[in-house]
Amino acid sequence: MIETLLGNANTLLLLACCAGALAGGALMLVLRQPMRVAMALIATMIFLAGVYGLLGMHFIAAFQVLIYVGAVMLFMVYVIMLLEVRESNGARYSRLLLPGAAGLLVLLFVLAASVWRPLPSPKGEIGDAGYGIAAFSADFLGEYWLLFELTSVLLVAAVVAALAAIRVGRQAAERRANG
Amino acid sequence: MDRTQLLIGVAVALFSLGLVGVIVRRHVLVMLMCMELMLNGVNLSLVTFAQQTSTTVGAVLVFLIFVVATVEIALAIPIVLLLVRTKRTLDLGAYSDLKG
Amino acid sequence: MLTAIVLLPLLGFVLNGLLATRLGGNRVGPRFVSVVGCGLPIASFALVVKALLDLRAGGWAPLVEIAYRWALIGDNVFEIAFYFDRLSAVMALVVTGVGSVIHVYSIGYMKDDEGYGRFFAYLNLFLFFMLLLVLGRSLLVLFVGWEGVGLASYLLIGFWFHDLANARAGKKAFVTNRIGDAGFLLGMFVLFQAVGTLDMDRINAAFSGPTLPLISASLVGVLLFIGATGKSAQIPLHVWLPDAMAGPTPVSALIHAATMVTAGVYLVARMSAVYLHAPEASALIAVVGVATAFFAATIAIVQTDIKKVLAYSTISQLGFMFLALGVGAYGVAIFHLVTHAFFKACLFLGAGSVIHALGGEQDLRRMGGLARRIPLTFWTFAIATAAIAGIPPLAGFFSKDEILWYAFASTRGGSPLLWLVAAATALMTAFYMFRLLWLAFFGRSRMTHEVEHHVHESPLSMTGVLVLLATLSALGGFIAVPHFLETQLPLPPVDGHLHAYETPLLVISVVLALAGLAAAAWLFGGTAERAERLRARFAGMHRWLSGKYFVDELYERMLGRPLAWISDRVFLRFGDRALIDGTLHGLAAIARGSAAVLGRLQTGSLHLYAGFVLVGIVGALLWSWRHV
Amino acid sequence: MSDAGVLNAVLFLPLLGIAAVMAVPASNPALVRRLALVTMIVQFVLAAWLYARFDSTRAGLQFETRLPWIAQWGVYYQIGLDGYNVLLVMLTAFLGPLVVAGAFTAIAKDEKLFYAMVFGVQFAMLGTFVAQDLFVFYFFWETMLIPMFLLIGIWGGERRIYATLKFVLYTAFGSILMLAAVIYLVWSLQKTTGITSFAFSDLVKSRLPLDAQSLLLAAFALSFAIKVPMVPLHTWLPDAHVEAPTTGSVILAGVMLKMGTYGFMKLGFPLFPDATQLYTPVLMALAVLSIVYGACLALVQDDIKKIIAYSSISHLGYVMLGLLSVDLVGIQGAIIQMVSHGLVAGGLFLMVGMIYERCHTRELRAYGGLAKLLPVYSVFFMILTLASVGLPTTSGFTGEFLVLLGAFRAAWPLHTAGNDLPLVLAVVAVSGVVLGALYMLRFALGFLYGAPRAPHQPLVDLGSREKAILALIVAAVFALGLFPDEPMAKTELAAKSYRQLVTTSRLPGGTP
Repeated sequence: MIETLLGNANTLLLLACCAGALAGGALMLVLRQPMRVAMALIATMIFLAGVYGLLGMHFIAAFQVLIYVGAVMLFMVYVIMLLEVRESNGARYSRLLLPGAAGLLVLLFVLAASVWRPLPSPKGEIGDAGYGIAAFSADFLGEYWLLFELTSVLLVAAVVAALAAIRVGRQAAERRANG
Repeated sequence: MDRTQLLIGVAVALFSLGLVGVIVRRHVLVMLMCMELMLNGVNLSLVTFAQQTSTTVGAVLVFLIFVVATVEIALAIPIVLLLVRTKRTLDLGAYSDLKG
Repeated sequence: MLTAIVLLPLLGFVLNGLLATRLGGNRVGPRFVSVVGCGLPIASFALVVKALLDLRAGGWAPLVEIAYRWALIGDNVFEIAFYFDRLSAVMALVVTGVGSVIHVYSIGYMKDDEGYGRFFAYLNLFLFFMLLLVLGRSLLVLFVGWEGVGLASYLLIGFWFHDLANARAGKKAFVTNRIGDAGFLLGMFVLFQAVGTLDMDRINAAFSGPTLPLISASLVGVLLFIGATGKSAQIPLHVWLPDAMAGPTPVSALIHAATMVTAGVYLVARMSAVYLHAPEASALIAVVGVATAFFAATIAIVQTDIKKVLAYSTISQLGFMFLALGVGAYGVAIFHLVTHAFFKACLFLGAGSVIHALGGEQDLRRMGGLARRIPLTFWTFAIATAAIAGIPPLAGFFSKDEILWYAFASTRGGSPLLWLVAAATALMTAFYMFRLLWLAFFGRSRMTHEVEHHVHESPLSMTGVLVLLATLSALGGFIAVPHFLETQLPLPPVDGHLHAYETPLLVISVVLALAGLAAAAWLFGGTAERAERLRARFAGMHRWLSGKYFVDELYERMLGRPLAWISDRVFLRFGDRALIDGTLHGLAAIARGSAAVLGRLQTGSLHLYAGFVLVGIVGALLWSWRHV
Repeated sequence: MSDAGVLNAVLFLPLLGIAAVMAVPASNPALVRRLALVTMIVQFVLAAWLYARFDSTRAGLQFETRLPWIAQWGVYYQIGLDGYNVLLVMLTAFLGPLVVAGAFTAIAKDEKLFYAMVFGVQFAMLGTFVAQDLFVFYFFWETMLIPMFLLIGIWGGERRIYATLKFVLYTAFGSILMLAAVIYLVWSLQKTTGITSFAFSDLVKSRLPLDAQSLLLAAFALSFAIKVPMVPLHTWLPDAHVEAPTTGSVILAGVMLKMGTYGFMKLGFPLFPDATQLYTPVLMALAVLSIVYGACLALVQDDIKKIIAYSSISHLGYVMLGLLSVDLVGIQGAIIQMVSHGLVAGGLFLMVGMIYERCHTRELRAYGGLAKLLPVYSVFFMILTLASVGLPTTSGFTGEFLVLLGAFRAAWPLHTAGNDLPLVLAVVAVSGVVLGALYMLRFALGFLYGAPRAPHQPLVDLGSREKAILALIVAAVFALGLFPDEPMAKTELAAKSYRQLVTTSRLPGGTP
């Protein structure tokens, strides 16, 4: 089966991206500094974006980069920088390190085993998406418009909640200040 | 092994890594990022199936997950800030106020 | 018109109750109270007379007056209707007549009592219910009156409620009556089941008709008699009447001597058609009656409270009436009821006058020698005493003698034995009544000094009534009540060969009465040291008698305490608290415990929770292997 | 406005009241009170108008409203008046203003919420009565709990939390079972007849095998018997009454307890006639047990509220007895007894509240000779006590007399047929008359008579507001005692239909 893979450069690329993503994920567990962890995560995401692209889901790849890397991780990094100064380097791992590691092995084994069971064979070739952004957005705004609206509601709620949280924090701070 | 299995394998691997990360790391932000990693794993699996069966549902879900992830962070960060303000540490081992 | 008779006293109750009590803020003075309180009963007395005349004009055909329909359920009709025939006429005359004069008497007796208005309101209320009782056509109406007079007596016994003992006596009376009423209710139910109506004329018709209802008349009779024992203080429910003397004396005269306590007699006489078919029930009535008469008389001999003596004599006389009913001489029973109403009312009011004169003193041991001080009271009291003792030609003599005769000779259960006990009772009656007379009015005064010097004759409103009643108890015997009622309540047949005994028996009863008089005079004349010696001789017996055979104590032991014990220990502590609530609290505790155990898992460590997630995923997947 | 409209107005007026009360600024409690009272009075007037218009010669529903609610489940918003509920609706509407007026001085803490809650209970109770669709019925039945929970939990006494939890857990437990039974019932109806409907009129067409009927009856009966309450499911009542504020007690005793008996009469027994026939001896025994048990317990209580609470258990035992003696007289008596108990117990609780406002204790021992201290109060108290004892001319007598007569009429034929149990039970029930006198007069004795004794002297006697409240109740008590014919005429047809439903078997395969 190696031959079949070697037959195709795309496949190699795909493999590479997957490997990269996995490597990033693994690194996240071992690196001490949050900033570096963040970098590893970003790497992972970009690799995944690559995977999506190779699968032909270009728009999702784009979103991946834009939203995740662009928005979320940026925010994260910013916060890390904000907080890092007062963060004294505590212990890296929780008491559950060894159980966690063991759990990881068990989980991987179980998951792999369950993945290994035969799956329906793929349709079409690598690189050709079943559909493009057009079809996607048509469906998204047609069939799933309600979900779309709900997401907006969710976002609004999130903003409100964030504001509320901040306010609570400020009040708490004042109360502490007043003693 | 065919491609789908490979991708799903990667997906579950990422998911597991993220989960274990949440378990073993103490740093709040790191844990948050590990959760992101889990989400990415899920995304990958969704995309894979969506592409394989060439239906839009998976893609839509992925999109929704993006939104959820954003929201999650947007909420998590202020909370983290509050925690830090009260406990002056990012070490989650120090937080066990919800002990039953 | 019958409705008016009944409603007039109610009007008095409403007026006095609203205007002359603290409920209405005492808007009117005692004059208004007296006028309303006495005027309306007298008015209804006049109406009763009028009704009687109408009755005669109508050839003694019963007058029926339907007030309104109380309820119509399916085809069962419950009507509020009034029924006026010879029997109701006699009863109504007694009730309104004696009632009215006692109202008048109360004007003087209660003059300076703070609850003057309340008293008259209650008296009128009582009169209302009593008239409902005697004029009601259906057992339902009768029962309404029945319970109502119970209420009135409850209120009046506890009239001076600041002393808890009085209120307790009232409660005792009410509850004891209720026991009887339970039996009464059952009797009504059985009758309704059998006859399909509660109208007493219909019931009597059904029982005197050719085809009897498919029901045991004796069952009905006994059940109704249970009600009668409660109201008329017969064994075993006689215990309330002596305590009822806690009420003001006019109340004792009106309710607990003349009218209410005779309701049971009226009931049995009214349902005579049923009892004619219930020989067992009648026998029971006769036995209970004579027994009550006897034992009450024995107790009366040793009582030292003037009202208690009269109370037990009342029970005893009621026993005589029931004896008459038991042997089927219903008319005679009513006759004795009437005469008894006269002389017993006179006696009670005389006693009231004595108490009034002595400023509340009721103990015979602290009286004596009153004859000269309050002559009018004395003479009236003496006449009434002679009447109840059965001295000819006074009222009591006639009625009691007829009772004795029928107890001996009636073919409906009369027997020499009954006569014997009754005669003995008659002897005792004469004895204890004259003992009372001697202790109170003769001999040297045993009064304390300050009581002594303000002894005074009662005002005219009281003495006038006394004179009137004394006259009635003197001449009342010449009213031929049994004859008047004979068409409605025929006297029991007497088999011929017994007629020979009639005159001897009559002589004997006169002798007995005089013997009682003599014995009392001999024992208590002068300084009653003979009585003292007698008492010393029979100390044990005296303890039993003065202890009233300890029936109250017995009931308390047998009923009161067990009930309280069961309610408190078994039902409340064990049943409610231990058993039911205990179970519930146990369940609650289990829930709480398990919650505590599960709560341990909530360590608050996020890592651990994530670990649970991991375990969960693994478990789920493994499960899926097996099942998907 | 059509009559049906008026009925809806009566039902939803309380919600309007909630809105009105909530709109008023909390700074103006006087206005809140006035608004509440006015709303209640309007409601009563409307209800009285309907009562007057109610045609006693017509069987079945009147003033009916039927609108689809959840059509695909066959759930309809269906309400209406019939002989079953007309008197109870009247009672509820009658007690409403009195309850509100009675709370004026008693409630100090956030009155807006309080009156809102009272309206809430009123709404739910009326809804339960007028509902003609099982879904609607259950909806209101459950809604009732919430405001009651708050009434006891917020304005109650010291142990209010315990009491309110006990109350809610008991009732909720019953309701869950009832819900299961409801679902099964509707499902089986759909399965057998093909009709998907919650309407009572359809449900009584259902045909069920005996075992299913028994289980369903058990579920319904448990839920209703807890509300009644029947021994041994009664222990929530004393605690709830003692801890509840006066208003709560009045609502509870006045109306809410009738929910249970009403449920039995409207649903429990008619829906499952065969099971009812089968278990009548057991239920009847429980009813008589309640009569005696409640009376005995009332005999040994020192807390005046508890005395009345246990007396309620005893009195509702009579109602159950009347319903179970499937005899016309007994049924009518039961209905009257429901109303009578609502008036009498409600009135007594109001009076307890009045004395509690003055003296702040419920210990019977702390009182004595009130007849001297509070003459007017004592008069009213005496009247209500006697009504509770069941003295003739009061409503209590009408109820008890007819119930006992009915029970006896039902028992006698069985006795002649050789089955003595019902007769024995009837006789025992008659003994309750004596016990009733015993405990109520013990109460009155310690309370009114003897040497004047009360904490917080001097006491002021009833004010005009309180006099008015009690006068109304007493008037109703006497009206029902002296002239029960007219109200009973309104319920006669319902009683007949109840008897007919309970006595006709509905096993599968029987002739319809």
